[in-house]
Amino acid sequence: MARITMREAISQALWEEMERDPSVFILGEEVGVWGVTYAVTKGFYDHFGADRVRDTPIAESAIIGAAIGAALTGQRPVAELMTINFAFSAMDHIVNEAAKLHYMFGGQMVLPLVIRAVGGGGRQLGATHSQTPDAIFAHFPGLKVVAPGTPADAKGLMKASIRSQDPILFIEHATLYQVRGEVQDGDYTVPLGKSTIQRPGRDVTIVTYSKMLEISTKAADELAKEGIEVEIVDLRSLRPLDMQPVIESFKKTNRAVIVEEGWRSFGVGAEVASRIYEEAFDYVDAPIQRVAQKEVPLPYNRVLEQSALPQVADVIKAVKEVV
Amino acid sequence: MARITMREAISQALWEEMERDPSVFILGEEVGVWGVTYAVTKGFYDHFGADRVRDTPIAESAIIGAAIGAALTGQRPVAELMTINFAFSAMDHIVNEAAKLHYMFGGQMVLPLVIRAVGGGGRQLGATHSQTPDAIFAHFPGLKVVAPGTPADAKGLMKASIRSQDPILFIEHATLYQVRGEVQDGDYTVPLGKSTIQRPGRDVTIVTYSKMLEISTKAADELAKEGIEVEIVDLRSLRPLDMQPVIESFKKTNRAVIVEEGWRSFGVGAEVASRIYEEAFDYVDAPIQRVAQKEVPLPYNRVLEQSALPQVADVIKAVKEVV
Amino acid sequence: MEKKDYLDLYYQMVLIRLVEEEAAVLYQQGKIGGFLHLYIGQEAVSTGLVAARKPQDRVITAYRDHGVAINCGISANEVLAELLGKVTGCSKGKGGSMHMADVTKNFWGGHAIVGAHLPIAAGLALGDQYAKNDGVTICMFGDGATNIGYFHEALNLSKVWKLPVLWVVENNQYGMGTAVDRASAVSEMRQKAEGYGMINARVDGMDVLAVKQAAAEALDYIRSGNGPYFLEAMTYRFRGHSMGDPERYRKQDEVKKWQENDPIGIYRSHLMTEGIATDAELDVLDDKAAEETRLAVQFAESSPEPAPEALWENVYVEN
Amino acid sequence: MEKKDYLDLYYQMVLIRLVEEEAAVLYQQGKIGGFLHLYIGQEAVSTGLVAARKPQDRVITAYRDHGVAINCGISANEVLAELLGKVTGCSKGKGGSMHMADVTKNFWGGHAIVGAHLPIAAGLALGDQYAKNDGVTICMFGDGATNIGYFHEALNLSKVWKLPVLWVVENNQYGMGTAVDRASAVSEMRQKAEGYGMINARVDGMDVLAVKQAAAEALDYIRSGNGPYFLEAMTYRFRGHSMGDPERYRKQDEVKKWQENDPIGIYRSHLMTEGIATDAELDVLDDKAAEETRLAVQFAESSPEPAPEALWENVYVEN
Ligand SMILES: Cc1ncc(C[n+]2csc(CCOP(=O)(O)OP(=O)(O)O)c2C)c(N)n1
Ligand SMILES: Cc1ncc(C[n+]2csc(CCOP(=O)(O)OP(=O)(O)O)c2C)c(N)n1
Ligand SMILES: [Mg+2]
Ligand SMILES: [Mg+2]
Repeated sequence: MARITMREAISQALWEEMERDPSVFILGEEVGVWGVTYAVTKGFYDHFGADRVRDTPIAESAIIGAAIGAALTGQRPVAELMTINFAFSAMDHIVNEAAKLHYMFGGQMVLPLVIRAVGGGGRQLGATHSQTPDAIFAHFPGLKVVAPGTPADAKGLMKASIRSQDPILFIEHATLYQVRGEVQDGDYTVPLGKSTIQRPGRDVTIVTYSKMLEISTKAADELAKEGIEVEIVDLRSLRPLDMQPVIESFKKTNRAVIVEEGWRSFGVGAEVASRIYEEAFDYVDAPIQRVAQKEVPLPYNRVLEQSALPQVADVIKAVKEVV
Repeated sequence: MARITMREAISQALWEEMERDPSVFILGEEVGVWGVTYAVTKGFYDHFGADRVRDTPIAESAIIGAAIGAALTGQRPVAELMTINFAFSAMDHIVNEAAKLHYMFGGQMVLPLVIRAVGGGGRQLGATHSQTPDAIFAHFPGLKVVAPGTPADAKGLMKASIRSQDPILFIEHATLYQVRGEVQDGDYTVPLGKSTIQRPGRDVTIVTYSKMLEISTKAADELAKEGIEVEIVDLRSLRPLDMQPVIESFKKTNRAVIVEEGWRSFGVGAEVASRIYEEAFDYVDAPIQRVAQKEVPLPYNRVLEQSALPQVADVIKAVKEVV
Repeated sequence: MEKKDYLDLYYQMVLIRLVEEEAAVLYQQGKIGGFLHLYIGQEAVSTGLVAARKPQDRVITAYRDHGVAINCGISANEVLAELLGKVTGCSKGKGGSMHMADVTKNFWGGHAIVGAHLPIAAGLALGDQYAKNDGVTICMFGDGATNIGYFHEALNLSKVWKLPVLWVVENNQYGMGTAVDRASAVSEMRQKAEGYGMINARVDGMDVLAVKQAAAEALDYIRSGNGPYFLEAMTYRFRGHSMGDPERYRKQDEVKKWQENDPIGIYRSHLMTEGIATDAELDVLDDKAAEETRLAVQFAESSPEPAPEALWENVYVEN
Repeated sequence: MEKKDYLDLYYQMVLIRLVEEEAAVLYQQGKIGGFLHLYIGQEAVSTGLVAARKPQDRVITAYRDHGVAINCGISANEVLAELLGKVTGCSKGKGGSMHMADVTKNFWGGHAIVGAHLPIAAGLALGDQYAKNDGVTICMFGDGATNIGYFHEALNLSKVWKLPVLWVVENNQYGMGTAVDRASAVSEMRQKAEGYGMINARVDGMDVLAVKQAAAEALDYIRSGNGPYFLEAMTYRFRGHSMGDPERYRKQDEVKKWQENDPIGIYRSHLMTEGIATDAELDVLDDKAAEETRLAVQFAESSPEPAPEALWENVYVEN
């Protein structure tokens, strides 16, 4: 066991998988010489060389397209999108190619592909650089969408993703990189498409993932002081979406709050709430609450931006609505 | 009053607006000489000329980007995406530019822009050409998303869209073009962002839009024979999403089925269901049902494709679940 | 080249032609759905290209893919079965006309989003370069596809990384109803390669031997580690863009002029004037191709539909 | 050009330099958030370009936009206020460093998605062409932006439609940490214009008068109805890509070499050797710029934050 940051956890996963399997290589903007905007692959270029840590032109469609092609030949590329906002510049290759080739050609094409994308707001980067559009990628069958909230999950899920035969969008939250957590030593994986209880509690179920796990945990700590015991379910993957732990928890608490960083409408909370009502209708004691981003493009001004993002106070308020 | 097709209705709206306002022009692939894959602008090129009916290269980002720029100068471009599947090839310009410029620059940039996109499945075009990804576009504040289900609404909403100062994604369903309906004579508009009751009923509320209005209506006819009176609310716009008629209807029927053509997870039904529970929790008598596309990339084979798309029988079954 | 090789090229072109003419009929009968883009008139391009490849060379193209599918070794049976959406089709009936492939024959499809397969082709070549294989990826696309951003990103990347890829633009002079000059800044596609400092050449796409020759030279150049090569094949599609194209955008005599320039007719007379084959020998091949096509239609029509469960198969490798 | 015009160019460059040096300090103090991309070293490019434009000419650029914002007439007050996210900023504090604009001064921003503003620039030019105005759109972008598909689609469209747009690539030899040759198939950006058959030229981006001259010629050419023009300005950024750039990718002596080539220093000595201005006169301008900057910082710091309701304003024109 060691206490390391999310950045270190993901970096370790990539490093160990590259050591283990020569078919794994990295491509993306500034992943090599510079060592990545977020320093996740710092040192990789010197150790693994230019062939396995490939700096690309600024051409997102080419990055994802090339990764798809290389994956089709049996290699295991890890393509990095500097931020998920640039995924829109590779949208067709993500949702029309990566997500569909295996199905469309009757199973003969296999793409062991990981697309890393750094997401999230809160750093005053303005409307085009601060998005959390996770839900729209999770809308596409054929793609798997993973978004860890702890270093331990990040490492295990990254290893599982690299070893998977399916195309995976792996979303990392920029403001989680420096968050620390216990990570077991040695090689391990965390299964894709499995939600988990991150904090046990009996009164209310909070369903969340990624950065909002941190916010929800802080809220839970506050609420605990008032005697409200929150159970937190971390989705970890958005597609496939594993509702079992959510439903089990909900059948116990009969109350739920869903916390996501992205916009509320057509977001993650809508899907999770709908499924709870569908799968545990008779257990509902109070309207399920959604805590999400205000529906505006994120402004640059710090105060305005923070006022648009879900805060601990918003989660506390929502929980009190349902208990 | 005249009984015309959806194709004629949209064609009339475009034609009349171009006659009325010289700042309106059309650009897109094959809109001119060919007269469009779906013949909506057939005859426009000869009448309005190459300057106002502009054939473009196959370059979706350039089509939308150019339309954005022209709109910023005060013109009113109507950009056509041959199908909504190609919107992924212009994704950044739709969700990062069109949807954000007005906000991001403090209101000084104004984009009176209409993006027409033909959507929908059911024509054996295969996975990349048969999508109904409407929900993902509706996720972005700053963009308005319109999707008419009748010729009358199509004409009125198109005129309202062209006269609007905001960027609008106008989604037309390919298999609705030949559907006929009563359309009032002369000039009229239908307000953007307003849902409407398309069919009154007392027992169950079906919330739907676009092509699924047709499917839902057929289901309602069948159910009427069994004495089940369905009220159908047509959303018409997905953003802004007008829930008022939905809530009013639901408070009367206490039962709802949401019918959409797109994939179920993270789709339109999830948002609508969540809002009904949030806004009319005490009126819920039965779990709200969602009828949607099976979560697979659409296959080419006709039988398989149809088995993945929502059918009249699926709607009937869902309605019987709630009554 | 031995006689049988010459005759094989002829046979392939005739087979493609007959299979597609049958496909047109089946489409009219409503037995084929969706879009059907015929390759008729362009057969010499894919036939010449594939004839020049080695087994380790990968081939990838756009949605106008029936011809190259057959050149790559997919049987007429599997092609027609796929068009009819049958489980015996090369893509199990899930792909249809625009999505044919057989990766065991190194044919990687059949892609329907214009230009989107170019970055993927760069990736196939990257895979071979990374694995130190000496395979070359042959990527075919249309003149219209050269105007989309994917083309630019793929060509630039291939040059920067010296990827083993042969870019082949089939300049049939129209992208749907849009003539090249109405959509492209330059009329000669090869000039676009200059913007990437990429070696390029132009070839008569109606002359199968010329195409084979040009492709062979290009493949040698690439296989020797010189990086990508850009080849422009001048050709023409004799039919509409897809079934049901009103063809308002071109004159009938222009079409006629080109049809007299039929790649199969040209090659047939070449074989005869060069004394490589006799009229009779070629007639035998025509009959053989007709028979193969007839049986293929039977095969396709009598093949079973995919099972209902097939809907749920192949969404993921690991569920 | 009259003396005051010469001095005005000098003043603009000095003001940009001082405002950005202040911005760097404010960033270190944590008063500016997000990314801050300094234009220091490249001032002669935007200054020369904008000096050559007519009022009806539109200007649009990428996120490295403080300099051109000032050249276009946005005050140091509004620039620094925007950097501090204040309501008095040119974008009301909603845009920040990467999104400055003032459409009343025909400056159309400030765009943060690399290359995405090129199709928009084509559209601005299309708007003028459609309205039969004689305005030209000047679109600036970096060397790295020439590798993305948006560049290709925009340049091709502009040539096909003969749009009145001046494409200006600021070749500062790096896209973040990636040297031109590691990302681009060709080292000379102007060569890319050849792929579109587009007239092009290269100019020393450290020489403000050379840039102004080159821009003036290009604008005449375009305004006369000849269609787009491609101009490559050779320059260098003296600072990191953005604040906090480790700069592992370039040698310090390379940076030094270029810093000795300071566009402001070059122009200053030119003005003196040509006897256009004296040392003393220029010192006065330096002091004036320093004072304007000092007051601008005060203005920005003392300006109010946007009201909370501003969050909900400008999502749509019509709610
Ligand atoms: C991104 C995208 N935009 C538009 C289309 C619609 N479309 C299909 S084929 C085609 C024309 C392509 O022309 P070209 O590349 O010359 O190939 P050809 O049909 O001539 O073989 C168009 C516009 C598409 N499939 N994908
Ligand atoms: C589509 C997209 N991909 C990546 C980025 C991240 N990014 C911001 S600036 C930049 C480098 C751009 O280099 P260049 O065009 O040469 O402009 P310069 O910074 O040198 O002025 C990159 C990769 C982005 N903003 N947009
Ligand atoms: Mg063509
Ligand atoms: Mg640069």
